[in-house]
Amino acid sequence: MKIFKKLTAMVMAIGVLIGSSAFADTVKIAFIDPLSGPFATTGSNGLAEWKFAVEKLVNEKGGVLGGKKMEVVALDNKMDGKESLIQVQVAIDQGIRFIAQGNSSGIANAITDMVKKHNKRNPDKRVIFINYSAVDPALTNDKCNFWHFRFDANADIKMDAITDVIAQVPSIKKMYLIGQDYSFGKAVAAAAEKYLAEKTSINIVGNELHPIGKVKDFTPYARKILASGADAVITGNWGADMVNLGRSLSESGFKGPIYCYYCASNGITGTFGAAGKGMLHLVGEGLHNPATPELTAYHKAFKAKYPKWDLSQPRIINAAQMLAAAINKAGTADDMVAVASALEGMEFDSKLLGTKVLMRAKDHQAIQNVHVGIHTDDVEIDYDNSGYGIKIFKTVEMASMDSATSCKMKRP
Amino acid sequence: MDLIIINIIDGLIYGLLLFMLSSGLTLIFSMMGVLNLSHAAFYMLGAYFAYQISLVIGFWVGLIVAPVLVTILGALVERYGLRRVHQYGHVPELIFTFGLFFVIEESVQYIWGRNMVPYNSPESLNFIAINLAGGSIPAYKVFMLLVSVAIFVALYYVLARTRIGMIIQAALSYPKTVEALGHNVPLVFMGVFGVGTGLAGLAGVIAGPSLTTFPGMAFLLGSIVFVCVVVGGLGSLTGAFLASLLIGWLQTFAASYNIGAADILIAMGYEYPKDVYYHPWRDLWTLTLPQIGPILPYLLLILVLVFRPYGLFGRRDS
Amino acid sequence: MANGTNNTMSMSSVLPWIIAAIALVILPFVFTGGGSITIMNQIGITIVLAMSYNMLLGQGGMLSFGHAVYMGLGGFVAVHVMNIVEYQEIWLPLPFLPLVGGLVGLGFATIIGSFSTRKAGTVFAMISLGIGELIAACCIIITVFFGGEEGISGDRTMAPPTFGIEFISQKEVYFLIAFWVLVSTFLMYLFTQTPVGKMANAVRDNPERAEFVGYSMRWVRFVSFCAAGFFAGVAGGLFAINFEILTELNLNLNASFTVLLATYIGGVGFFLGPIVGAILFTLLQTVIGLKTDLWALYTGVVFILTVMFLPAGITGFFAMHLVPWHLGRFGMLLKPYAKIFLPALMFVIGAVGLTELVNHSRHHGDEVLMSLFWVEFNTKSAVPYIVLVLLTAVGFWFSRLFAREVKEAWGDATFVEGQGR
Amino acid sequence: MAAEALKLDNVKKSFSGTEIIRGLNLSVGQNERHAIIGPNGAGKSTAYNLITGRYEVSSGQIFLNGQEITNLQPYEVKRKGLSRSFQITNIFPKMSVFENVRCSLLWAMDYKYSFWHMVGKQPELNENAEKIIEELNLKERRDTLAGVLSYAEQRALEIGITIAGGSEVILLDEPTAGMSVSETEYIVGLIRKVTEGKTLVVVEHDMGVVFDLADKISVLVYGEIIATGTPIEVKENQAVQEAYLGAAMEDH
Repeated sequence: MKIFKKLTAMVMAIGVLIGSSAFADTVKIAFIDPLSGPFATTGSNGLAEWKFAVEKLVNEKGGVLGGKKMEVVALDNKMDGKESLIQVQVAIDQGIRFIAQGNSSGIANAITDMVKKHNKRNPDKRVIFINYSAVDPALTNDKCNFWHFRFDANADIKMDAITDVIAQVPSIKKMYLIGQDYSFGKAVAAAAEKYLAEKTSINIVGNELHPIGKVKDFTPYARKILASGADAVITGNWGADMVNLGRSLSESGFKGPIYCYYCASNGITGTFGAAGKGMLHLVGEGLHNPATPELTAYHKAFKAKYPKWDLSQPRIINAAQMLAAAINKAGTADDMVAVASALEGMEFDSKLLGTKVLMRAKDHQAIQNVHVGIHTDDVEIDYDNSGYGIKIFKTVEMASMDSATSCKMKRP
Repeated sequence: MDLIIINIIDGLIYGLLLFMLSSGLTLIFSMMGVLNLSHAAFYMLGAYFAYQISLVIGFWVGLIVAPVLVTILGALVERYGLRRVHQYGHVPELIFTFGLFFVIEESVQYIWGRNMVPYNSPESLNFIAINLAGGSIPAYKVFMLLVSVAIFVALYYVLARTRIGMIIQAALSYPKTVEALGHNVPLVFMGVFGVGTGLAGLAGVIAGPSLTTFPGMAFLLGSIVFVCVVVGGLGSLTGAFLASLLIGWLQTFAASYNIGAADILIAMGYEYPKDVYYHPWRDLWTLTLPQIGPILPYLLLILVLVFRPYGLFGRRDS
Repeated sequence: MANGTNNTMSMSSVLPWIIAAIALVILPFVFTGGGSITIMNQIGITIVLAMSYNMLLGQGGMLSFGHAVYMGLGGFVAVHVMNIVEYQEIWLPLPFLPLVGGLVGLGFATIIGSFSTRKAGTVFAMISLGIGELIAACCIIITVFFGGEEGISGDRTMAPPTFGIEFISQKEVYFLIAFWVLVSTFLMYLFTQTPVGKMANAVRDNPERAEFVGYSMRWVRFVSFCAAGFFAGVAGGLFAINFEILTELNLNLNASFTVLLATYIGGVGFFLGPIVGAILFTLLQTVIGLKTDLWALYTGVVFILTVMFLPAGITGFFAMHLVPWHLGRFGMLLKPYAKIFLPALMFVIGAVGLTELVNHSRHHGDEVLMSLFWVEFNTKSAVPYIVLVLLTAVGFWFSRLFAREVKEAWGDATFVEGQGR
Repeated sequence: MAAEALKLDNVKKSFSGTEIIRGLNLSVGQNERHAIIGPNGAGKSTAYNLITGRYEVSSGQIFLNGQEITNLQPYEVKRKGLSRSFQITNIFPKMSVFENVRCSLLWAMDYKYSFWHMVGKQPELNENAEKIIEELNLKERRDTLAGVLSYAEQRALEIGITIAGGSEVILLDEPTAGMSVSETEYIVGLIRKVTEGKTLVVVEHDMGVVFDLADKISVLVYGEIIATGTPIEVKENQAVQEAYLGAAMEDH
């Protein structure tokens, strides 16, 4: 049974490795996102943004609870649900009480579910889940819980903003909806159908889902979209699916706008370059160009430290500051009920992003200004160091402030 | 009607691209009896090499140099890797090529990063070549078509008209005899593996700008290429050619027509459920052809293997 | 494995199992450190899966690219059953859930094996690939059962308590998993000792001859395939209990590839191989993964090197040394081994260090300081590059030099008069 | 008297249009020791492959103890009581000698596809296996991997695997090919010992072995039997001498 001896040595080694960092007296946030594998750039970019925000906006301003520093502990989930849950458990075992995650709604679903069960089973070791990017509406509707807080605008809110903008473009008469076949793609399609019908008389000439990450050649889809006579396209695609769709459309002669959720940064802006000019319309919170002077300075400092990365997920700026404020208000970083209660309903004035942020109490969804911007080279702050970036076209203030939610929040 | 013509052309371009990959794979399999699972990784390498060269020198140089580099790399892999594993048997060979896929994929990410890279078609081909009602075909796609056809013709010429082609053809049916006739089989193996992977590299060079150059491109195309060669019949070039075209069209047409299961079910006399999102058969009711398009080849693969284990045109046992 | 003809269960054949059981009980009290139980649970599940995979690849010679499918399907049904139990429609204590997973795995393996085991080799591998892709795609399409990419989740604590245990803490789950790991391992061991288990080896070695001694290779493969499916399903059930959620990621091609990697590195064909592989691989993933984002690259390189130089895996490497050990010539190897150890270590440290350093300055160029092997230095200076290049070169040079000696010593240590050709 | 142990009735086999076996008629009586001789390429191994189900016959019928076995699968033929060896050694190289023999016994001892018996705990099975290994004179090699045995030992094991199943009809394919004189003697002795009381068909080039072992000889030339008879009859047969024997006799 040599094996077990070996195992003993190995596991002991891990214990040491993991344990070593657990003693310093800081308030830790476990950052659980892909740091290796195909999605690592998104994760690494987010990590840089978190580290910088915590350093600049919390620690350099005196930390929390009268001088304690906040610290971001990076854990690699390899974009895998199982690995995410392992890492959450590892974080909890290390005594970390704040879990930050954003990439993939599927993983966010798994984590929120686990956090809910964990908090119920271990009332003395409760944790809070800071969702900074996963936008599946269900997370703040049917699947909402007291421990989950979303700082990004969800898919419905973003669609609300997109359709507000579209309603003011009279040339769009026919719309084509295309998305990846999974919960987020379906949520985008359902929201588009609903809001377009409510706000406009636009005719939806196509509404389809394609398998996620499996389509090699988008040309047939582009042909179909062209043949349908659509004036514009709405898509929730991301990654290579986004680039290939956009590219096939422009190659096939499509001239209209593409309204998209994830068509910037992470190489996408750089790959589109001139081809995307005027075509890509990105929806998002915290878009820059024009930026507030504070943000320009912040961005400059960020780029000095992380020249490779972009400020592509500005809500992290809000999340870090609001969490610090909640801890200060609760006066503790151990009693998660107090911290969550402080965060619930918090109103925050984000000077950097020039918006108010309201953490809605009924569903823990952040309400903030949402913009629609256009891909262009006429920008101050670019993405992918490509000279291209997103310039704000229209802003919807406090988007979906009064929207309904099916969330029935159970408070401890 | 116009859409059908345009779809036929699109499918042909895609199918020929697949053939460029599957022909190399078939050559390697016929000669060495091993299915090179890392084939698509060489395709990706071709795209990345060409991207790197296009940054420094230009697209056209990359078009020539990148496949040569891939060929050399492939030959080296055969010489120093595969040949060594050959002695352990068939399954370890398969596993070796499988592991190679991983290493190449990870190395590419190590060298070029994990994002997609802006490898674009040359300026001189950035115009619309053909305008058919409702859609246009860019010059680059026409160029892709021409290169594929040229490769196909060249391959056909080499196999049917030259001495080396004769040897390869003979080795297809009688590998032992060819060896007995005194041909340097290890050298032929190295050459065939190099050329086979080089063909994949060339496919990568011309597909990179059109299908996006990113670390997942090998995985995305990899298993489809296996489908082509297996459905066509392992070791059969004709089979690989026809299967590549078949799958090219299958995928193109499946993505082009939004035939839904609902249409069929209604035609069969069932009533569309009122609140479909809560219906127990909601997945069936909302199923459409483009949704399952990309998995149709795998269905085809299984059916073919179950009913004709040697593929449509295959003869020799694997 | 020893080919025991002893007709009674002797002490020597029971002893390892007793030791294993005791070790499993003690382990969680030895490693109380952060996350170690979580990782041990994961290792346990991987062990069952890898061992079931070895029934195919190692014992039956079937290369499958879709083995995770059976684990995944078993797990999905287990979660559904967990939910049914929660609403009290059936009474089923949690410890029996892996059995449910196993039966589901068995069921699907029976259906798919009925046509996929007709041929071995490439055809079998390709069918398994196709099935893997198809089922993974169905996962996304059939949301009623699979729940789309979010998967489906359950709550293990809602099952009727077993002896008053509600499986709330990780430790309780650990013992449940440990129990099943022991039982499955034992059963899989027994399987290798049955007529069909022995014939699986024969079919792997020489399928044609197996037919001429009266066995249909297809049926032998089919039975092994079903058994492997059953234990994969058990692993799925354990997964459902531990993580309480199943998603498409559990049964897609990547999940299947992972099993192949783990099993092969550990050593196919050896009963203990997959256990070693599962432990090493999980640790590589979780521990090395904490230290570097290049863990997958290292895994790939280790895998390729294993295939090329240690076709019998790491277990095989150790098993190889039994020959000189039995010949009493083990001592002959010690000196050359000791000699090559240092240069080899230098080479590995140098090569890994260089890889990390280049990676760091290319992709994390923003942070000037980096630490490597517990040494912190400035990446902008030339010193670390020079040191690492020297380490690599010197290590490589001397390793090559001493490799010859090792080879010779190995030849001497294993030489047997008049043996074979 | 029971039906012939083995009977081939006008069996034909063509490969892509070329007829290799052109109407083969053969009948082997119970407990007979029958040798098939013929020049290389006469179709001897092909005939074996047809009988044991490795190839499908193009036409004709094959009977084992009066039961038709035409085109059955190899394992079905084996289960009906016919067992064969191979010209090119065909053993289980990565298993020990003992396992090789024990695996060959399993079906005959009715274990079938059992996954509920422990082979280690079947006294009769293991005793039988040990007995055969002893007969094969491989006792010292019992736990050696079959792949590393010497050539003669592998040939002995080959015969061991063939007879282990307890089949009544044994087909041996050039059991002494490539052996030295002393090894040949050993193997012939072994064959004699282990096939005692069984029907034996043997393909062999070594005429010494043939005349030593066989009660009856058939001569196969170009896919046809040109003569069958006792060794003396065959030796004296004019056609045989012309076609084959003369040349072969000079060789040896």
